[in-house]
Amino acid sequence: MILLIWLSNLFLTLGALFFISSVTGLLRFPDTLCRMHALAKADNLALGCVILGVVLRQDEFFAVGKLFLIWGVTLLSSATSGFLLARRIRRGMQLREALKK
Amino acid sequence: MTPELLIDLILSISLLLLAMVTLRQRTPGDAVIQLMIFGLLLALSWLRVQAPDLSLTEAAIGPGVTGALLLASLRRIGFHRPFPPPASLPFRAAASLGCGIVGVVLSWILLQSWDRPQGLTELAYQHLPESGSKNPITAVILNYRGYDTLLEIGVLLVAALSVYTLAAPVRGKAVKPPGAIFRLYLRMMTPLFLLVVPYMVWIGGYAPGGAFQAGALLSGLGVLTLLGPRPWPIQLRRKLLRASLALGFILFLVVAVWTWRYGDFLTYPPAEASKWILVIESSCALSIGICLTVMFAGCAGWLSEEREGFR
Amino acid sequence: MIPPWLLTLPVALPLACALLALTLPAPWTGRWVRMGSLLCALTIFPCIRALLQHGPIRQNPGGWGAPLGIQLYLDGPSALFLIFAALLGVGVGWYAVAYFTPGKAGTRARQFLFWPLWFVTWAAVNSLFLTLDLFNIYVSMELVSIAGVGLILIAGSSGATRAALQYQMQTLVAGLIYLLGVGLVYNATGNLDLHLLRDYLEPGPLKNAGLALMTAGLLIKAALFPMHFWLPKAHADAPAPVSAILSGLVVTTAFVMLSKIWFSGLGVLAPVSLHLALGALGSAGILWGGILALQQRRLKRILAYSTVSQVGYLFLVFALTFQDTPDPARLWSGAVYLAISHGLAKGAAFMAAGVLQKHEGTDQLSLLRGAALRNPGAVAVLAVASINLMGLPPSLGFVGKWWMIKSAIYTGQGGLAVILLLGGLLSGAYLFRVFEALLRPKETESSVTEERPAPPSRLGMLLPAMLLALATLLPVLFLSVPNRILSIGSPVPQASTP
Amino acid sequence: MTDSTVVYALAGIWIAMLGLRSLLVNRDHFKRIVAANLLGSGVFLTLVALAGRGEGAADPIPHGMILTGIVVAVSGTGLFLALLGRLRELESSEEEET
Repeated sequence: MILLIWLSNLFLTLGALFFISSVTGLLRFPDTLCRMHALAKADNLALGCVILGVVLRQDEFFAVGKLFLIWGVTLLSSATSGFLLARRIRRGMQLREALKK
Repeated sequence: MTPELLIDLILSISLLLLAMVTLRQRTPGDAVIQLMIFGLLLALSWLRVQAPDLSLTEAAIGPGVTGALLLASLRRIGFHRPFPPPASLPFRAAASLGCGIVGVVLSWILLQSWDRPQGLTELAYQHLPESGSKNPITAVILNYRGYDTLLEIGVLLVAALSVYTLAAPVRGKAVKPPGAIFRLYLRMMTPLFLLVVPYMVWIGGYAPGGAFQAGALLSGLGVLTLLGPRPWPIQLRRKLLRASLALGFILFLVVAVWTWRYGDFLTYPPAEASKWILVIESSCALSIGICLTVMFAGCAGWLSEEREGFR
Repeated sequence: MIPPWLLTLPVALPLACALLALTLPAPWTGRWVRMGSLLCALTIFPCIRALLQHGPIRQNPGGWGAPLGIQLYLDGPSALFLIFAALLGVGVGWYAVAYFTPGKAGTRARQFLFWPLWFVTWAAVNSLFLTLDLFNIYVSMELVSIAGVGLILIAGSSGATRAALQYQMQTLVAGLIYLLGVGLVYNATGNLDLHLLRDYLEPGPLKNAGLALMTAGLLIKAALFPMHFWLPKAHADAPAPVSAILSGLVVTTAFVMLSKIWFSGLGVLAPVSLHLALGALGSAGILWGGILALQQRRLKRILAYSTVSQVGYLFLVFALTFQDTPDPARLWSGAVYLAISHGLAKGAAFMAAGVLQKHEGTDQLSLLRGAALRNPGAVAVLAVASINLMGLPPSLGFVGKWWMIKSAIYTGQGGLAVILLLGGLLSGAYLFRVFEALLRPKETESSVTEERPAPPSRLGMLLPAMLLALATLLPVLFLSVPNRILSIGSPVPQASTP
Repeated sequence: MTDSTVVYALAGIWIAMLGLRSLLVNRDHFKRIVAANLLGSGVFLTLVALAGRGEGAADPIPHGMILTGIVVAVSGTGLFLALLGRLRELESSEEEET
C-alpha cells in the first residue's frame, strides 16, 4: 500500500515538472507555432502523469474510468484545436508573405 | 499560515491580478482570451469554497458559452481593432475614487461581520428527504424555489427569442465548410456528449450536477454542430425552430400546472418527487441547451432576416 | 374556501398565452390575443373577491413555508396594481391588434413577436406585484427588463438598437448590484421573505449595506433622473403599444418594488441621508424632465420626457415619509394613485399619439398643425389623458398630488410642496404647447391633401385608448371603493379612515 | 478551513469594483460587456464565499441563487452581443447609403 502512495507521489511530481517545462516552453519560444508545439506535447504528457498519480489513489473503479475518459477527451480536443489553430496561423503567414512580395 | 490559507491566498490574489490584466488589454481578442482564463481560475476557486455544482456550471458557462459568444460576435466586430481611449482623466479619477470607497466600505463590513448566523442550511438539509433529491442545490432550485427557476427559464427564452428574431442581422454571413479533421472530431465527440448530458441530468439527483450543467454541455454540443458540416441541408422553418426554443419552457409550465391536482402550483407529492424533479430537470436542460445554441448562432451572425432559419 | 393555487393564476395564465401566441400560426393571432388578454384580465377578479371576503391572502407555490420556499401575498395595494396591470393589458392588447398592419417579411416577423413579449411582461409584472421574496423580485425584474429590451427592438431601426443596447447594459448592472444587496441581506438575517425580515430590524452594517445596494439597483431600473437616458431614445421610434408598455408599466414596477421593500419594514434601516437623496433625485427628475419636454419638437419625445418627470414625483414619497407625517396611510395611497393614474394616462396618451402618427404620417408638432380637425377622436383621448398628466382636479393624479402636497406641508418640507406645484405647472406648459399646435388650423389651407394608404380602422384603436384615459377619471367619482381595497392589509398603518 | 474563505470574499468585492469602474469609464460597448462579466463574477464569488464560511456544509440557498444568476447573466450577455453585431451592421449599411 505504501508503494502505491509513493508511486502516485512520484507521478504527481513528474506531472508538475512537465507542466513547468511546458510553461517555460510557452514563454521562451519565439513564434506562435513553436509555442503551440511545446504546449500540445508537454501538457498532454503532464496531464497523463497527474491522472496516473490520482488514479493510483482511487479505490472505486468508476472514478478511475472517468479519469481516463478525461484524459482521452483532452488528448482528442487539444489535438483537433491544435491542428485548426496551426492551419489558421499558417494561412496568416502565407498571406503576409504574399503581401510582402 | 495553514496550507489551505496559503492556497486560498494564491488563488484569490491571482484572480484579482487576472481581472486587472483582463481590463488592461488593448484589443478585444486579447480581452476575451484573458476573460476565459479568469473564468477557468474562478471555477477552480469555487471548488475551494465547497461549491462543486457552481464550479461545474461556471466552468461550462464562464469560459465555455460566454467565451464562445464573445468570440463569435468578435467575428463581426473585428479581432484586432484597438479599443478607443477611455473617458477623460478627471472622470476616470472620480470613478476610481467612488468605486474604491465603496470597495473599502464593503470589505470592512465583510471583515467585521464574518461570523455566520444560523441561516437556512439546517432547514434545507432537514427537508431534503421529502424534496426527492439528495443533492441540496437541486432541491433548492427545483423544489423549494421551483417558481424562481420557472421565471428564469422564461428569461432565457425571451433572450433567445429576441436574439433570434429581433437582433438577427440584416444580411448574415455564410460559414466556411470545416476540414476533415474537425468532421472526424465531431463524429467522435457527438455520441460522447449525448451520453454525458443525460448522465449529468441523472446524477443531479444525488451528486453535484443537474439541469444547468447539462444545459451548458448541451449548448457546447450545439455550438460544435453549428461549426461543423450542417447535417440538415434544408432551411429550418422559422416556426419549427421557434417552437423548439420554447419546448423546455412549455414542458416546465405543463408540469407546474399539472401539479395543481396534487395541491398547489409546482408542489410534488413527496413520494414521487424525484420522478417529477427528473422530468423538470430534463426540460430545463433541453431549454437551456437550445436557447444558448440559438444565441451563439445569433451572435455569430448566421441567422438572417430574409431567409428563414439558419443559413 | 380559496383554492391553494389561486394566486399563481395571474402569473401562469399570461405565460401560457405567451407560449400559445408563440407557436400559433399567424392569421390566428388577432382573435386569439383579444380573447387571451380578456381571459388574463378576468382571472384578477376571483383574487379580488377572495381578498374582499377573507382579507389578505397568503399562499406559497411549491408547497414549502416562508423561509425555505417563496410566499405570494395579496393585499390592498397589490390588488390595485393587479387591476392596473389588467386594465393596461386589455387596452394595449386590443389596441395593438388594430395597430400592427402586416409589412414586409422582416417587420412582420418582428411585429409578430410583440404578442409573446407582451404577455411575458404582463406575467412578470403580476408576479412582481404578488411576491414577497427578495430573490423572486430579482428574477421577475430581470424578466420584465429583458422583455422590455425585446419590445424596444421591434422598431428595428439603428436608433432603437442603440437604445436597446443602453437599456440592456443598465439592466445587467442593476441586476447584479441588486443581487449583491440581496446576498448581503440574506447573510445578515438568514432569510429572504419580506414579512419574516420584520423581526430582524435592528440596524446592522451588513443589512444597511444590503439595503443600500438593493435601492441603488432598483433606482437604475426605474429610469430615475441620472439613469433615464435610454427612455427618450427608446420612445423616439418605438411603435405606440411598445411605448405604452414601457412608459406605463415597466417604469412603474421598479418604483412599486422599491416601495414594497421599504414600506414592508426594511425602510427603518435606511439612514436619513438616503431619504433626502431620493427626494433630491426625484425633484431633480421632475424639473429636468419638464424643462426638456418643453424643448422637444416631436410629440412622442415630449411624452417620453414627461414620463421622466412623472417618475420623479413617485420618488418624492420616500422623502416625505421619513418624518412622522400625521396620516402616513393617506400619503401612501396618494403615491399608489399617482403611480396607477400616471401609467394609465401615459398609456392612453401614447396610443393617441400612435393614431395621430398613423393618420398624419408624422409626429412632428409643426406638421401636426390643425390635426384636431382631421381626427378629433385621437386629440380627444390625448386631452382626457392630459387632464391626469397635469394633475387637474377631476383626475386620480390630482388626488395623489394633493395628498402629497398636504403631507409635505405638514412635515414642514415646503420645498417639496413647491417642487410638486412647479412640476404640475411644467407639465401643463408642455402639454398645452401640444394642444396649441393640434387645435390651431394651418394658416395656408392646403387644398390638396395627398392620399395616404387607407389607415387602419380608427375606432379599433381609439376605443381602448379612451377606456384607459377614462379609467383615470372615473374612480375619483366613487373614491371610497379604491380606498377600501387599498386599506386591506396595507403596509402603512391606517391612521384614520378617509 | 474556517476563515480562509474571507480572502475570496474580499477578492470578489474588489473584482466587482474593478469591473464597475471599468464599466463606468470606458465608452466602447465590447469593453463594457467584458467589464460587466467581471462585475458578475466578482458578485458571485463574494456570495459563494459568504455562503461557504464557517465549518459545516455550505448554505445551498445562495448557491441556488447564484446558479440562476449565472444563467440570467449569460442570457443578458448573449442578447447584448447580438445587438452589438446588429448595430455595427446597421451603421455600416447606413454609411454605404449616405
